[in-house]
Amino acid sequence: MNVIALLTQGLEIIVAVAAAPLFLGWINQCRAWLQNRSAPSVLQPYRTIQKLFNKDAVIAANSSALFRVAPYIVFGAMTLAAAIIPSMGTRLPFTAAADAIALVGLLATARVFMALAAMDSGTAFGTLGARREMMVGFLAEPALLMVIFVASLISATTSLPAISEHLTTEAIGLYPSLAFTAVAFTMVLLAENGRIPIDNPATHLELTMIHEAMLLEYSARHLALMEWAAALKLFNYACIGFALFLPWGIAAGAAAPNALLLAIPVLAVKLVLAGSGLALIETVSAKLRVFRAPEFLATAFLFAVLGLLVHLLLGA
Amino acid sequence: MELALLLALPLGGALMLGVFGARRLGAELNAFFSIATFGAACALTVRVIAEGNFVAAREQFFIDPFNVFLVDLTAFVGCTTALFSRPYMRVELEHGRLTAGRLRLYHSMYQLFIFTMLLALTTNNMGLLWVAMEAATLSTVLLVTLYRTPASLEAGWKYFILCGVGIAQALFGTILLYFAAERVLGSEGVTALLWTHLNDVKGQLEPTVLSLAFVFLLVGYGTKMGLAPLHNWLPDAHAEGPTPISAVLSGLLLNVALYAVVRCKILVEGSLHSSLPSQMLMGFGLLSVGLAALFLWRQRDIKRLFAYSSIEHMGIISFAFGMGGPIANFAGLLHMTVHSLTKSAIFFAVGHAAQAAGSQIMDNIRGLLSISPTVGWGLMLGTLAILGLPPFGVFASEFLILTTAVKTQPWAIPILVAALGIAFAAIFRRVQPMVFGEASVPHLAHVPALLPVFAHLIIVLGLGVYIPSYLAHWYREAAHLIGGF
Amino acid sequence: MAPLSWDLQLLNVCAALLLLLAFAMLSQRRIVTLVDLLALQGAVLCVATALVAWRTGKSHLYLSALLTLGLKVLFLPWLLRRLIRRLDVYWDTEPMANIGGTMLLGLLIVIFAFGLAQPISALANTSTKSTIGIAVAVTLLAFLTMITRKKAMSQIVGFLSMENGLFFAAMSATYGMPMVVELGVALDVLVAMLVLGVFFFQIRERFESLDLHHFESLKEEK
Amino acid sequence: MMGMSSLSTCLALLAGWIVIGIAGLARPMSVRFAGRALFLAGALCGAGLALVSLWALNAPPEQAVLPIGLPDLPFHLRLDALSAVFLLLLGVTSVGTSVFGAGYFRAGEGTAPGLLCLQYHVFLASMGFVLIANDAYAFMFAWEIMALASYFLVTTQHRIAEIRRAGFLYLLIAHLGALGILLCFGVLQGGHWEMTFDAMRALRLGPQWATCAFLLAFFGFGAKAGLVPLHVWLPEAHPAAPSPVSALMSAVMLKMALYGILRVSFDLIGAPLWWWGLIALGVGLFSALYGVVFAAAQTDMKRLLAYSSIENIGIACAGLGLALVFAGLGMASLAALAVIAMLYHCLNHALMKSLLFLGTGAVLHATGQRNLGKLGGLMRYMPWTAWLTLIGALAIASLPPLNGFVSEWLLLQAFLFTDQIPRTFINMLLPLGAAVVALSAALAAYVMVKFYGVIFLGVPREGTLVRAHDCGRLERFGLAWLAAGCVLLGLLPVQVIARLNAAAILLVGTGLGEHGQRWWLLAPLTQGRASYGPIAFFVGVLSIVLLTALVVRLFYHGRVRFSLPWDCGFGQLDARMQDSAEGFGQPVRHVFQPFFRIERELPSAFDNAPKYRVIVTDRVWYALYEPLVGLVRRAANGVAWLQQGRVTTYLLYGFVTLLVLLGVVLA
Repeated sequence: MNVIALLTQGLEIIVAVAAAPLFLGWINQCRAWLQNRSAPSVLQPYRTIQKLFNKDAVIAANSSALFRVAPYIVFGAMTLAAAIIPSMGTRLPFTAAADAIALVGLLATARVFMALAAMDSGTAFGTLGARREMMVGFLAEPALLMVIFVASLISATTSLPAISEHLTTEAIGLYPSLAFTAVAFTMVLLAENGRIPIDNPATHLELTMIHEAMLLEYSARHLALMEWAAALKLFNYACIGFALFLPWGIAAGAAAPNALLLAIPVLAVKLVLAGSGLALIETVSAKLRVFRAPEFLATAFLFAVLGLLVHLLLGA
Repeated sequence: MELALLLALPLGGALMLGVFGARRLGAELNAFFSIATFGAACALTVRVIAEGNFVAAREQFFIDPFNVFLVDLTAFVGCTTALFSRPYMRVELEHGRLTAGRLRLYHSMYQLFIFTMLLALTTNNMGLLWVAMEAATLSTVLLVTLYRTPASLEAGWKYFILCGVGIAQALFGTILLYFAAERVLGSEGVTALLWTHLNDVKGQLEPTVLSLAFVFLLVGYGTKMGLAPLHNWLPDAHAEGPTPISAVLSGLLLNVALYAVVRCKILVEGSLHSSLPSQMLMGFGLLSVGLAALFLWRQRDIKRLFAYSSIEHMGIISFAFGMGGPIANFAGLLHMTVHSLTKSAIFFAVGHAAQAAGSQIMDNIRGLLSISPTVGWGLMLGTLAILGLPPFGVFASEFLILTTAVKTQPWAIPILVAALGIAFAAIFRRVQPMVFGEASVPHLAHVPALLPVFAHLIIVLGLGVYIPSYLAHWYREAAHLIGGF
Repeated sequence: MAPLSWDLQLLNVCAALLLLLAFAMLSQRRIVTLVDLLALQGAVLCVATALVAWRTGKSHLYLSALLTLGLKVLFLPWLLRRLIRRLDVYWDTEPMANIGGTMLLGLLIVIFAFGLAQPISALANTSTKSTIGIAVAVTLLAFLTMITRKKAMSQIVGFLSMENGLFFAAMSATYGMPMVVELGVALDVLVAMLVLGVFFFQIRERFESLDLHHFESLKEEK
Repeated sequence: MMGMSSLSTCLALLAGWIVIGIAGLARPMSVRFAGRALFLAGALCGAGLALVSLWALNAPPEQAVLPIGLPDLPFHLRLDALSAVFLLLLGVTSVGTSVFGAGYFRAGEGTAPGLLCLQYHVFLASMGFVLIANDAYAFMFAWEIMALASYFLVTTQHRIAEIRRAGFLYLLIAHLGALGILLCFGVLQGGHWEMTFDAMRALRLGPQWATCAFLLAFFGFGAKAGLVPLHVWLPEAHPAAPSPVSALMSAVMLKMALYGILRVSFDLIGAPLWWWGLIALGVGLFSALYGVVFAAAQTDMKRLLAYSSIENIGIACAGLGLALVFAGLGMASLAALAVIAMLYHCLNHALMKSLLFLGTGAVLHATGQRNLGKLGGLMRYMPWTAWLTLIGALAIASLPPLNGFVSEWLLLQAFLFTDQIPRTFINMLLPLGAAVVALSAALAAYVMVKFYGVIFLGVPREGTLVRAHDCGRLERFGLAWLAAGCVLLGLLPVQVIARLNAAAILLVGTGLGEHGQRWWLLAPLTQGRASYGPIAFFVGVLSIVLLTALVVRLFYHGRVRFSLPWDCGFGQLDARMQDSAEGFGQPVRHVFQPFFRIERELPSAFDNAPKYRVIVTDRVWYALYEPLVGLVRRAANGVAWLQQGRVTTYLLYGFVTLLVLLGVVLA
């Protein structure tokens, strides 16, 4: 593995960790615009995180060590995920060690720890949040896996960089199967990141909240890490989306540094577009009752499987 | 010589006990004679191993691989049963269910019964075989009614009538056999009913007559053997008689009847050159297995339960002999051995359990393990053995039978398997709560005589793991003799 | 065809009588009469045996004739009558529903029996082969008698007449079994009756009558 | 090794187990002798067995004949790679359970310690014999002994009626299954009654008979493996047994069934037909989903684990089915991949499930509670148990970098190749299987969060729980041993697969090639296609976590205050406000409604003592078993009228039988 590969790898991680809050901020701003609110600054998430880091941590007395370890694990998992997903270059030495399936596993690990930590707080809200999170998870995860399967069937590999390389270098053909899976993926993305219509990151209404309910007992740096991890998660999902559905513009193969430099603005553009699109979806759609969430996700799962079948049927 | 001793001892015992049986030492005498008989049987066996088959007393008696091990079995189980009945009957006496006089009757009839069975096994004369079988019935009728309870009288009556009539059919069958035989062997010599001679000339015997004869013989001895639908006397007689008698009836008498049937089958099949007798045996076998399994499901009296299980196993064995061939016959013979050992062991254990509980209704017997581990484990292990679980020998024979049947008689497999499954469920769901769980039974007043139980079980276990070479040799020879299609 | 010699005719008459008696038993209600009929049957059997013995000059048949006389004509009926008196079932009768039907059934059985005996008598080389069918018929009719009876005593009578039938069959098919067997059979019958005597008294201790409806308690309760 | 062949060594060790067991009878009542010393000795035997089988894995097959058995059929023994894999599984797991058991068994619990020791070690030995048996009689013999020994272990607490019922159901279904296997061998012997496995290997059956044999075997072994719908005994029997025994039954005994299917379908029948695989696949996937969904609804921790066993067996069976499909279509290398995935999953499940069962055992001893609704917050009172169990929970939720993930990864890889199957319909169908596998894996995570969270996390739901004590040294060792196994299997897949390859070669003729894979990087196919490096992965996560922690510690103050959790100003927050087990299972019950048979008791609005009760039961029982029993009962009542006690009727039977037979003969 050469220097550039290492460079790419490092760059990916750093960009992800650094830009994740920004992406979140951008989405919030778009939402505010679309809802005719005066928007908070794009940098608001950074400020929140910074503020949280300076506070004293208050920890539920009856919680165990797991409760305090969890944020680091979650954050670590998300960062590692960022290292796996080819957002700018495909020469990522680390991806040999972890393919797409491992990525899904990694996300699952983060989820499980989050849920366990939430249960550890021993409050009604914590357990409620954990339960709902896992409910979303057990439907979203297979859907995501199916989405990835379609891509990996098309490109006969499960390593993400190889997939997106294959998709870029192929003559740009239309994959009807990918259309289905794109829809599925979008739904999964919304669900997994606690966006409307599944969850509303902006409220703490116990009837509806999932992600927030799990974080209720967290404060200060733990909360900061959790928030940051959430932002990273969203960012990662976006990058997965790009890698699978709009891989063009990333530095494919053993590309020269300038290709890599070119890839950064491309990624930025993609993110901007994706963020505004996301905000749009969230604005036009209404929050679902929690009991409806399974149906929503089942639909996503169905779409993914449909995509798979379509691929096997049309061989495309 | 040994043979004479073998027959003389129990007969003498019967007469002697008829006189002294009531005395305190009646039980000891009984045990003594039984042990002596067993000794004679052992001596006989030694001789057979040394010299092989032989005939005696102007060919009226003979020993071949098919009956030698049955003789041993009969003598052995007779011996252990006598040992078991010693304390058992004493307790019955103390409970006032018996009088000294009846005890005398019991002892002498017991010896007579053993004598008749040994006679039936060793005689070469089909007529004498019949006589002995009838005598066996007669000697046990009064044992079945020993308690003089209404139920026991009823059971005895049914036993007497059904077996009497059945045996009468067998007599007619024997007459037909003689009729067919004398046309070949001539009536002047008394050889015409000697099995060995018949076996030599079986090819020339008149087929139609023999097939008719076989029907009568099968129905006759089949009744005694408890083949469905002729089995109806069996559960009553087993349930109402004293336990040692249930043990020998189920463990030995059925075997002897089966032995008679098979002897006839050999002749008839030899003359018919068709598989008709085999098919009849298989049909009866399957019918018995199936019906017995269903009856097992609804039993509440423990001795009836195991009586039906005997019917089931007789069915299995006759199915095996019906299939014929070296493996199936081998399995059938093995099954005869292990079944009689296991079943008598079970009846011993059951006897103690019922004696302790003062009832034969299974719902009244609970938690034996906690009142007497030996009785509890005896019953549990015996049951598992009879249900065909390793390491016991029944497993071996059922293994052989089933694996052979799959290829030779696939049509029978569903019935067989269903029946085995139902029987397993039916028996085990009853036995488990009797052995396990909280005790409902007062502690045993006396020390149970469980040496016989475990002696039997150990032998059965041994046969499951290793079959001695000469026994295997007898089985093979006998299997060859029985032949079949 | 040549007319049969008188002794054969007599033998056939005996056979016919046996069959007649079997039917009589089948239809007879009174127990005492049944016993008489049994004795009569024994007597006819004895005569028939003697005839065959005289005809074939087989000495052991004389012996078995004597045996029959002693056992089936004299001893057993005496024993039964004595039992009847002791158990005072003298006036017992069988509550038998339509005798006509039973007789008809008996008729069918006779036909079946003759059909059954056909192949046997075809092979037999005895001069009495024609009577085999009758012997079989008597046996089966006795069986039927037992089936239709509700009293212990009359069932026993049926049992004994079955024994007679078998004896007759043995004689007419093969001039009787080997002596040792004959003796054994006779012994068994004798012992059976003795056992039965004991047995009846045991029953008597428990039940007020020898009616078989007492004997229906051991069954599969619904 | 040391002049002794590995087969004879293995035999000696199994005999050693039996001897140890019998030694237990010497002082049946002494916990210290029978319960402690002998179990430790048994653990040593187990370790020895593991070593021997490791050795035997890459050694050529060995054969032997014992002088006992049937006269024409003495016990034939054979130790080949396949048996070695499962012997390894047996040995390694038994070390954990035996050491744990040495600390676990207490006096005065049902069966006397000595007897328990006998049953336990006979159970272990019989499983070993099942694996090395090389003829039908020896196999069935060991097989039934295994069932019997485990039955007695299940009914240790035989004074409890439910446990007796569970034991009965277990033994009955086991016996029926055994009959199926017996018949299967009857088919395989091909008419000349050659019952040695060698003869069966040599014999080639026609497709009908072969199919017949496979179906019989699948039924028979499926009954033991607890595949739906033959699973009903499993959730009853496993919880009933003492925890080390539950661990062995779930972890090892169920695998014996899978071993049997492998042995029969690949080795003895020889040429499997591809569509058998579809049956196995379908049943396996259904069992997987069914098991995990029911696990999510359980409220008894051991029942939950039992259902999770059904799930895992289902997944393994699906892998087996996939292997059959590939092998039947002659795609040997893919078949090898599926087989290895399946074997790997067997190993994994053995370790993690026994770990979890032992964990529940420790909890059971500390609290006397099996009901999840009365547990909680144990992490602070029994940290050892909690942290070690956590490893098992994460592993069984198939999370990287632990072992559960590796087998799932391999299985999914195998599924991804189904598009190469020449039959369009099939390769349309199979990817759905991948979907089901993914779904059940995700649900497994759900179940494990429920299991772990409700038992160990949060606030104790009962006041007594604060007195819970952590488990003793021996128990800790047992747990740690198995946990270490989970971690190692998770981190060193390359080495493990290198061992498993021998078995794959034995079964499907070829193993997994080494496509540029290094000691740390698993690349079962071409590396470009798929690769997984758990160590790197683990190091990656770890380093980032540590780095983050370091940064946080360096740049920010570590001030921490402890206080009660926020109660929304309600002020009366108590432990009962946490999710109960029922509550946590609710979403799954909601989504998979049709699977369940639910009885609910909802309180009315005016109850002053409101009570909510929900009972979830198995549909299969009511749909399949009760009708069956009813049928038998009806038949039994039907035949009852044959016996009305009237002697004349019985005479009539005889008469009619006679006439009929005569008619048959004359006709």
